[in-house]
Amino acid sequence: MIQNKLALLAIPLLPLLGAVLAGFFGRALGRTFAHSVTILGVTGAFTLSCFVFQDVQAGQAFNGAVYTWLVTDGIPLQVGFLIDSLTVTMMLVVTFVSLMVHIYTIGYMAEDEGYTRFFAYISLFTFSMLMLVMSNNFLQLFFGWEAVGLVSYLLIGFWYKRPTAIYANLKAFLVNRVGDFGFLLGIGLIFAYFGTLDYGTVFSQAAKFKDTLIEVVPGWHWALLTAICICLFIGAMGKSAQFPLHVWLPDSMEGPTPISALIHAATMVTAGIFMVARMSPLFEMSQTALAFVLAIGSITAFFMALIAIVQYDIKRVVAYSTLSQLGYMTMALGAGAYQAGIFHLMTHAFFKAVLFLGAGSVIIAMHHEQDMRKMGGLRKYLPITYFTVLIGALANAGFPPFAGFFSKDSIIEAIHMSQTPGHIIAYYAALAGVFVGGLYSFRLVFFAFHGKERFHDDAYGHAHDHAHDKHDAHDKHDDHADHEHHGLAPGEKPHETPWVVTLPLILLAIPSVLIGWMAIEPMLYGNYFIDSIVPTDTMAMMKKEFHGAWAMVTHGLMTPPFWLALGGAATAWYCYILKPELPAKIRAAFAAPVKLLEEKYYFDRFNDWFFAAGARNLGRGLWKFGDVTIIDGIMVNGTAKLIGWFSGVARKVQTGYLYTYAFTMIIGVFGFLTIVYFKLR
Amino acid sequence: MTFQSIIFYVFAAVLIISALRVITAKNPVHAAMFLVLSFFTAAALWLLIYAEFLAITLILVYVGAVMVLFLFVVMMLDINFDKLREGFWKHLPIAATVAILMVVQMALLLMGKAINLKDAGPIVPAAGASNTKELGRILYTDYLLPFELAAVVLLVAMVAAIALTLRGRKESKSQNVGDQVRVKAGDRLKIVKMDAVVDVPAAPAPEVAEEKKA
Amino acid sequence: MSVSIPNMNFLLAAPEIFLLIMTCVIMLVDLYSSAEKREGRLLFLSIFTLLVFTMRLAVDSYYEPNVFARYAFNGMFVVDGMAVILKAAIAIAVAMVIIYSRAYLVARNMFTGEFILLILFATLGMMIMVSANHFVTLYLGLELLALSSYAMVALNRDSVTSSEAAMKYFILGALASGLLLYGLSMVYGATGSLDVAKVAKVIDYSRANDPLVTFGLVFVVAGLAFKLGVVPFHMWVPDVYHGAPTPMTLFIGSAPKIAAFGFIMRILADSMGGAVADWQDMLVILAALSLALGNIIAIAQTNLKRMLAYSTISHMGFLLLGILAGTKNGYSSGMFYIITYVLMTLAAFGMIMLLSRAGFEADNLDDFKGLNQRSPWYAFLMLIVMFSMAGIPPFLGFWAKLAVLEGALNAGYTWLVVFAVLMSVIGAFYYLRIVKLMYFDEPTDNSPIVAAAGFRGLLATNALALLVLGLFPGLLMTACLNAIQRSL
Amino acid sequence: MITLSHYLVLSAILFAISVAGIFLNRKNIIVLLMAIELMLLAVNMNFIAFSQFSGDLHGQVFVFFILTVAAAESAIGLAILVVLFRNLKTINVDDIGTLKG
Amino acid sequence: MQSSSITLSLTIWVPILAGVLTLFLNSERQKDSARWVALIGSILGLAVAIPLWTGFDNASSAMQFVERTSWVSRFNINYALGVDGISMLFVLLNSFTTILVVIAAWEVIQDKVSQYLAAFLIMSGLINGVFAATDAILFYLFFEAMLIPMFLIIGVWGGPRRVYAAVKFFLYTLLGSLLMLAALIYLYNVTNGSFDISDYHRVPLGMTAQTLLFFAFFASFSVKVPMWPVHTWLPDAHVEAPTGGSVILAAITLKIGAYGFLRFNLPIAPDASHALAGFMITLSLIAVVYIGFVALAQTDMKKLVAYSSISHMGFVTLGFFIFNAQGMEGGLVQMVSHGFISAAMFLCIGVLYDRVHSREISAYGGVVNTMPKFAFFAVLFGMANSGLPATSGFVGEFMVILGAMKVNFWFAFAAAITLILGAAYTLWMVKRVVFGDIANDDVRALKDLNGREMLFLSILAIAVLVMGIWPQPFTDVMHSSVDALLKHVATGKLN
Repeated sequence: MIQNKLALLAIPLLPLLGAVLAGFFGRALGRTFAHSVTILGVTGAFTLSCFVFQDVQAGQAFNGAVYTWLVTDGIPLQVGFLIDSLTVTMMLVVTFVSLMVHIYTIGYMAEDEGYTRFFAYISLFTFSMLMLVMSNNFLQLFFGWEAVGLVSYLLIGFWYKRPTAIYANLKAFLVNRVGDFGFLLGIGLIFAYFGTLDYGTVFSQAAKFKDTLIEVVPGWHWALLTAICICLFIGAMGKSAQFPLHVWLPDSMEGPTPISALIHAATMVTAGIFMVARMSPLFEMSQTALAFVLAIGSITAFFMALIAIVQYDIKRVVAYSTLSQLGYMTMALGAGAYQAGIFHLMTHAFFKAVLFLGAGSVIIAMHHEQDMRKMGGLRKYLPITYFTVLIGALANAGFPPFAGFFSKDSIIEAIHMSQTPGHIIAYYAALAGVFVGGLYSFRLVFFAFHGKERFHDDAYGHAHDHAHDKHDAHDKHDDHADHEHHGLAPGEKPHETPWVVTLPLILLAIPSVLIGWMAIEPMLYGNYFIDSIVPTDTMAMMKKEFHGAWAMVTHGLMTPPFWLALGGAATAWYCYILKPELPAKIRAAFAAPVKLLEEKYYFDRFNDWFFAAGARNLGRGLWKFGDVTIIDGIMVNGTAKLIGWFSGVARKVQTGYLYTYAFTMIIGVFGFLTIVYFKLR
Repeated sequence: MTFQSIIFYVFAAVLIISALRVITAKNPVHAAMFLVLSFFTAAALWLLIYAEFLAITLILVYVGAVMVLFLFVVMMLDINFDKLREGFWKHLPIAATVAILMVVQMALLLMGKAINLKDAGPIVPAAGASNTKELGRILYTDYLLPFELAAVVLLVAMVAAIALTLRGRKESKSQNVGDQVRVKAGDRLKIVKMDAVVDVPAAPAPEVAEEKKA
Repeated sequence: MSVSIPNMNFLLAAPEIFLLIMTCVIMLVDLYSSAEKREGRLLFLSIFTLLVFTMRLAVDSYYEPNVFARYAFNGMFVVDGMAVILKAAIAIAVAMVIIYSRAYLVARNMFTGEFILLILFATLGMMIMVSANHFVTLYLGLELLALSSYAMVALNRDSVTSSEAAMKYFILGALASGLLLYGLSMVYGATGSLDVAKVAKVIDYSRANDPLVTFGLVFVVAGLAFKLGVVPFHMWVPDVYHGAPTPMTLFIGSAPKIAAFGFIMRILADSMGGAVADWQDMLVILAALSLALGNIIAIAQTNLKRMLAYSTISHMGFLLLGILAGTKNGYSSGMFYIITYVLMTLAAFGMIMLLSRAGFEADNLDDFKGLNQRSPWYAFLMLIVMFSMAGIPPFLGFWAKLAVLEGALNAGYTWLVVFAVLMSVIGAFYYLRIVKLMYFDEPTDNSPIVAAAGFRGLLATNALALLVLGLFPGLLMTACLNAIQRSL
Repeated sequence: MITLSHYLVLSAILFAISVAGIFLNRKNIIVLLMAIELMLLAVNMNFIAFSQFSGDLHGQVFVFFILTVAAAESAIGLAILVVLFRNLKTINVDDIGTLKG
Repeated sequence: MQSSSITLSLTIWVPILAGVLTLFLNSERQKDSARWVALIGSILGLAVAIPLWTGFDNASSAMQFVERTSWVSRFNINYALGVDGISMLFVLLNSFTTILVVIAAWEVIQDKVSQYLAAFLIMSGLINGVFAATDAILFYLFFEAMLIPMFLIIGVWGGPRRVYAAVKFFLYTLLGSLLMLAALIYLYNVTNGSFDISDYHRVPLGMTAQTLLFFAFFASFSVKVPMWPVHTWLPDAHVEAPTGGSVILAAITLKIGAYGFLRFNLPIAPDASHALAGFMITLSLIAVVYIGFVALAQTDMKKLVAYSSISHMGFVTLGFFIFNAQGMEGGLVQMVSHGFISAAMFLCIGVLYDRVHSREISAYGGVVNTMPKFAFFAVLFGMANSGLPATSGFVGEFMVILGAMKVNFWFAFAAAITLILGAAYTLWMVKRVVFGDIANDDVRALKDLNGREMLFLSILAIAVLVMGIWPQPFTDVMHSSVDALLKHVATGKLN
């Protein structure tokens, strides 16, 4: 199977085919056609991935080119596949979550005009993501990298009539482009020094360049690999929404919920994590780069978690949670525990998909109302949703024995054990994050599903939007032309959502519970990733300390993370169940910090002011002053005017009077005589 | 200083003064008269170096024909001479400066070291040699082409002068030889059949045509 | 007394003799023709004369293609390759002038015998100028042309502007003649001869170490510069072009430039080629000034004739670039340039006359507005002419510029070439303006364009020749080169 | 002894005077014409001087032709002057300035 | 050299003859015949150019399809044609684009149809001549003659400020090219009378001469490219030109400037090129970054795309002057790709302009609601313009950045900024025009693409994607010629 190039090729191409068919003919051939063909494609890809997984388990691997993209200077740049355990893990996660999302979409988007378009997009996304993870070279990696960005762009802006959506998608694309900018520079550095873009060759030569220095700024030498790794990581920061390039992710919730689950939680945003893990042979050569990674991860994990506490939009809470979890993954990478990072990536894919799809389910039930202040007590109306979301929350907060526990705890332990500079600070940041994680996860659960039923309250009416951020999801109400109304009609009660919605929830909840148990042993302590991720000291120590899932659980109950998570959950219970009036008081008491959090540390404001407006103003200035005034005004038209003016003056010499003419002639002769005089002297 | 030198200087002085008067005279008639004087002195100066024929020609052609023509025109045109002198003094400094500079420059060049003119006297013609005859011999042999061309030039001058100034068409009744020769009997008398008299306003066209011709 | 008659070799001058005889015949025919027949006869006879003249030249050079200079009238008259080509060009140009002018003059009752006579006398003068081998002959040829031209400009006797132009032209022309003669007298004094060949020999032997020649050259060059109309001896050009009736402008702007070129060749190259170092600097100054002023002042013009006058000045600056090289290549480039220039000028003025009608002069730039809508064909022809003048390939004007620039660069005047190039960008502006008016603007005058078939055919041939010759410039270029190489 | 230089300088002076005349009499065309005649006189003086001081007659022949042409020139010049006068009723150069720029 | 092929002559003269023929169909009722003649002419033009692709020998760096006839013997000028790996693609690109322009004009141009089409066909032939000429004067002739039809196209069928734009375009270009003419004449003298470009490549030249020549050619080509700071004619010309004019301007004529650098500057003055590489790179990077910012501030769609063109062409010159294979080939690929993309962008804008008669971004909004097909293309080409992988826009930029990185980190850094800026200005425009709710009645009344528009946009979309997905066929033809050129430049002329 794995050696069959065509079969491998089919894995990404099936979804692509589905996308093309659904995209170009969906309108003509109808909705059923669109969703069938895409689901068929993704199912095919998933099935094939399973076969490939078997082969990989059997110890086979594949690394080969499909075709030569171009040859430059004798160096071929190819499109090809590298199939090993890391790849196949990602393939499974991607195709599985994607398949779930496809199915879920049938229900979620049932009323939407852009139904077929949506299927085309998500299938296209699956194709792009598969190309990304299956790549065996940087070129194709970059292709996939940008292609998922494109689809993300298209999907965030799916409801193109909403100003907020098209604002958010542009922002997402541009912020990602900033990351890609660094990424491309990293690729450029690799090409410049290694002379190839092929993973295998690059990794095998990495040691050769360990001590190479480059002079980035005159007089300031950098280790080449550090520069490469940091550049590449900047790419990861963009894609995986790491501080300070995280700003696009919360806004991306403008997209339909399945997208939030698929792209902005489970798969695309983890591309950065995957990439760094993939590049582990390079990153391992640079402590500086790892420290950088660790620092960024810590910042993201802790500070983004804080924001989640103050959010009311149910999707935003999950979004900030995602940011925080991505921070954990990044920290794992920085700590040299790539396996742990990937492990968390996988568990997170499932439980975050559950959370998002659950949130989506709530939103459907609430008729596209996303404000948690208008929910409450949904438990009895949406039992299945409640149950799955609860599982997701438990996993997210890291309670044993849910999947999130294993992966998160491993990460925290790995940070503790790593030798990366700054790992102690990171460790405490991670611990603090755990508490906050427990708090926001259960805040969501209690706020939305427990307590008083607020869906007919007018206390938080439509007018109560977040004036501080006009791009928040709240004021989309009036622009939401796809639906007749928001929220429930008076007297209407929420209903559980149809099976196409709940089935994926259940199917995703199962791995959210189990995958940790199952996978921790081979992935972390076994040799599962032996062919794809270099062994590191951190992992070696981890292996020595822990043996098996059960040991992990027992150990976990003794360590701070568990208790911190529990503390977070308890705080949430206290604030939202026991004393529902307390949060408002706290908010009032700590107005300034809350404001800071509500404003997301003023990043959006700053970016809008400095980068967006700044660039526009700079552009206008350069244009009006540089082009219009200096170049055109003074140089071009100025010259023309000067000549015109001179022409007007010079023609006055032609007075029309005979004596002037004669005079001129005589002066001419006189001038010549003078020349001759000096010549002959 | 030889006698010839004295004569030269005297005539040269007269020539220069009269030339100056030509350009400074208030009345063009006076200017013309001074020009005549200039020609006479120039002719004398030419005689001094044995260029007899041209000296005579200068008098005959220039004084006899050209200057008379000048005077004729001056008299014919009704000119307000005072107005023409306006600004004379204003321009004098510039003109004088330029002229003097020019003279100085030319003199410096001509008498400078660079231009080394052989300072021999004029070649005295052999006894019995006739300047006129010699000129004539060359003129009618070597210079046949220029001679003919000179004739053409004079013809052109004639044609041009007549074409420009002759305007006899309207006022004077002159014969048209060509028409007279070509005329046929039918042209002399034409019998025209006429309709009854109708009061038609005079067509303006002929008048326009007349004006055109004028 | 025996007078030895030198070999006159009249037959060599047969074309000129024929021209003179025919001119006299026309004078008589004019006198004895009735008003209605006069026009046709004059036209026929004059064209016939010029064509026969050209044919005779062609036949002559066909039978004796490789003969170098041949002399007649005791060495006063020379027929060489350059003379033959220039004469043919002059004859053709004059014939074209007559054909272009006919309708215009007829409409204004000016197509008279005097016009034809003066034009033919002037032609004779031009022939003499390019064929003369003696200062006297040169001078007489020049004056024959000049006097006829003065008279022609004034021929529209009732026009204030044309008589004013004639007066200016005359005074300045006389002044220029005086300067030229003064210079020639110095050259005569230095070399002791008036014969072009002998002067050349003396100058070649003494290697121009006679400063008197240098001194005289100042005046000679001034006189020649006036004939070409280069700065600062150019002041007459715009006024005469503007003031004279359009056919006269056409005439003055075309054939006499060829004659002036021949004249300059005879004096500067033929006789004083040895003193090239002495006149080269002066030509450089003249060229640079002409290029600058001609192009710059042309921008400000609103009258097309006047604009073309300034354009002429700049063209003459270009011409000098070829001449000042002082090499045979340079001279041949100059020759090519002048022929090209005349072809372009003829077409440009042809267009003006095409658009003019009785009582209406199309000599303002605005008269060309929207020509493309009135007649795409004529607009296209004018477009060719304008781009050719601007020196844009593939039109003939480009090759002319290329040739003279090559000459100047070869002589080491790189800065001058760069300067010329910059100035021609300025020049392109006002040519473009005409194209702009024709193509981009709406017409203000929608009267139909009518012209006789002959006129239309000639105009089209003339303008298209600029394109066709531009695509195949080799023949004319080689002819010029051969002519110059055989002549000097 | 009279030398060639004498004549040349004399003619140079005449030449300069005629140039000055052109400047001075900017309004009077007739005098302008006369100034040009003076210039021709200077030229002729040169030719004759050169001719006689070197014993070559050709220069004098040239003078002969110059005289002829000058006569023709004057005729035409005066004819134009007459035409102009008829049109303008003046020979004031200041009035002859419709063509300019 | 034996003249055995007439392919190149055909590519030049077939369109010109078709153009002349079209010119004669100028009456009102012959409009349709004019269109068909022009279409057939342009298709024939591409058809006769096909052998260039099929018969091209990738392994050879020499001129192929050589033709040579003596033309002006006085100056030893030959009618000499030939293409190598550097120029061949552009002949094809030009012949291809001409067809699109003819189709695009089909219903849009109603005024002076025959003249419009004839101008394009004639220009197409002339442009092929520019790329095919191996004689300097022949090159110059085509180079200049091309200005005439373009001048008329802008001036006659252009927008309100067309006169200013046309004249500016013409004079700007003329100024540069005349200096080149002076340089050519100088070289003619140096080589003892040859206008053969390959002779210029061989003739030894001192550093001063090389520098002066470099600047002379630079004057000509930098204007054409256009490079900062002589770029200001381009936005004006683009904005005022009719759609077809903008397409040809952006897609083809800009390439001529860049091509000139490869054909003249680098091989004739290799040492000066090396010495001045820093200068050229600086200008290129300024073009990329500065113009990127300027594009961001535009409110006129055409102007925005025009500035974007300048910025993209900055990549091309950057690629040429870093002297490695990636850079040079990347530059060439970028040229071809930009030919497709800019053509597509201008055609898209043309589609809108034909309906609403405004190029202001603010006049639109929510076009996707009424024109979904159009929106698809707009987004696709917008993405291509911002260099998304798998579109042709990526290939060249990628290669140039790779090449630049080999030389200096910061060159690559500055160049890569376009990744952000390019996306910012393009997508921001797309956002404001295409997305959002229907902004006004004009937009509400919009009709989606008709078949003709679908046709040309689809063709371009396919071209953009094919080149992005598999650029190898495009680069394979270049290798030999680029390698030979790089070797020549590396050797230099000084010793």
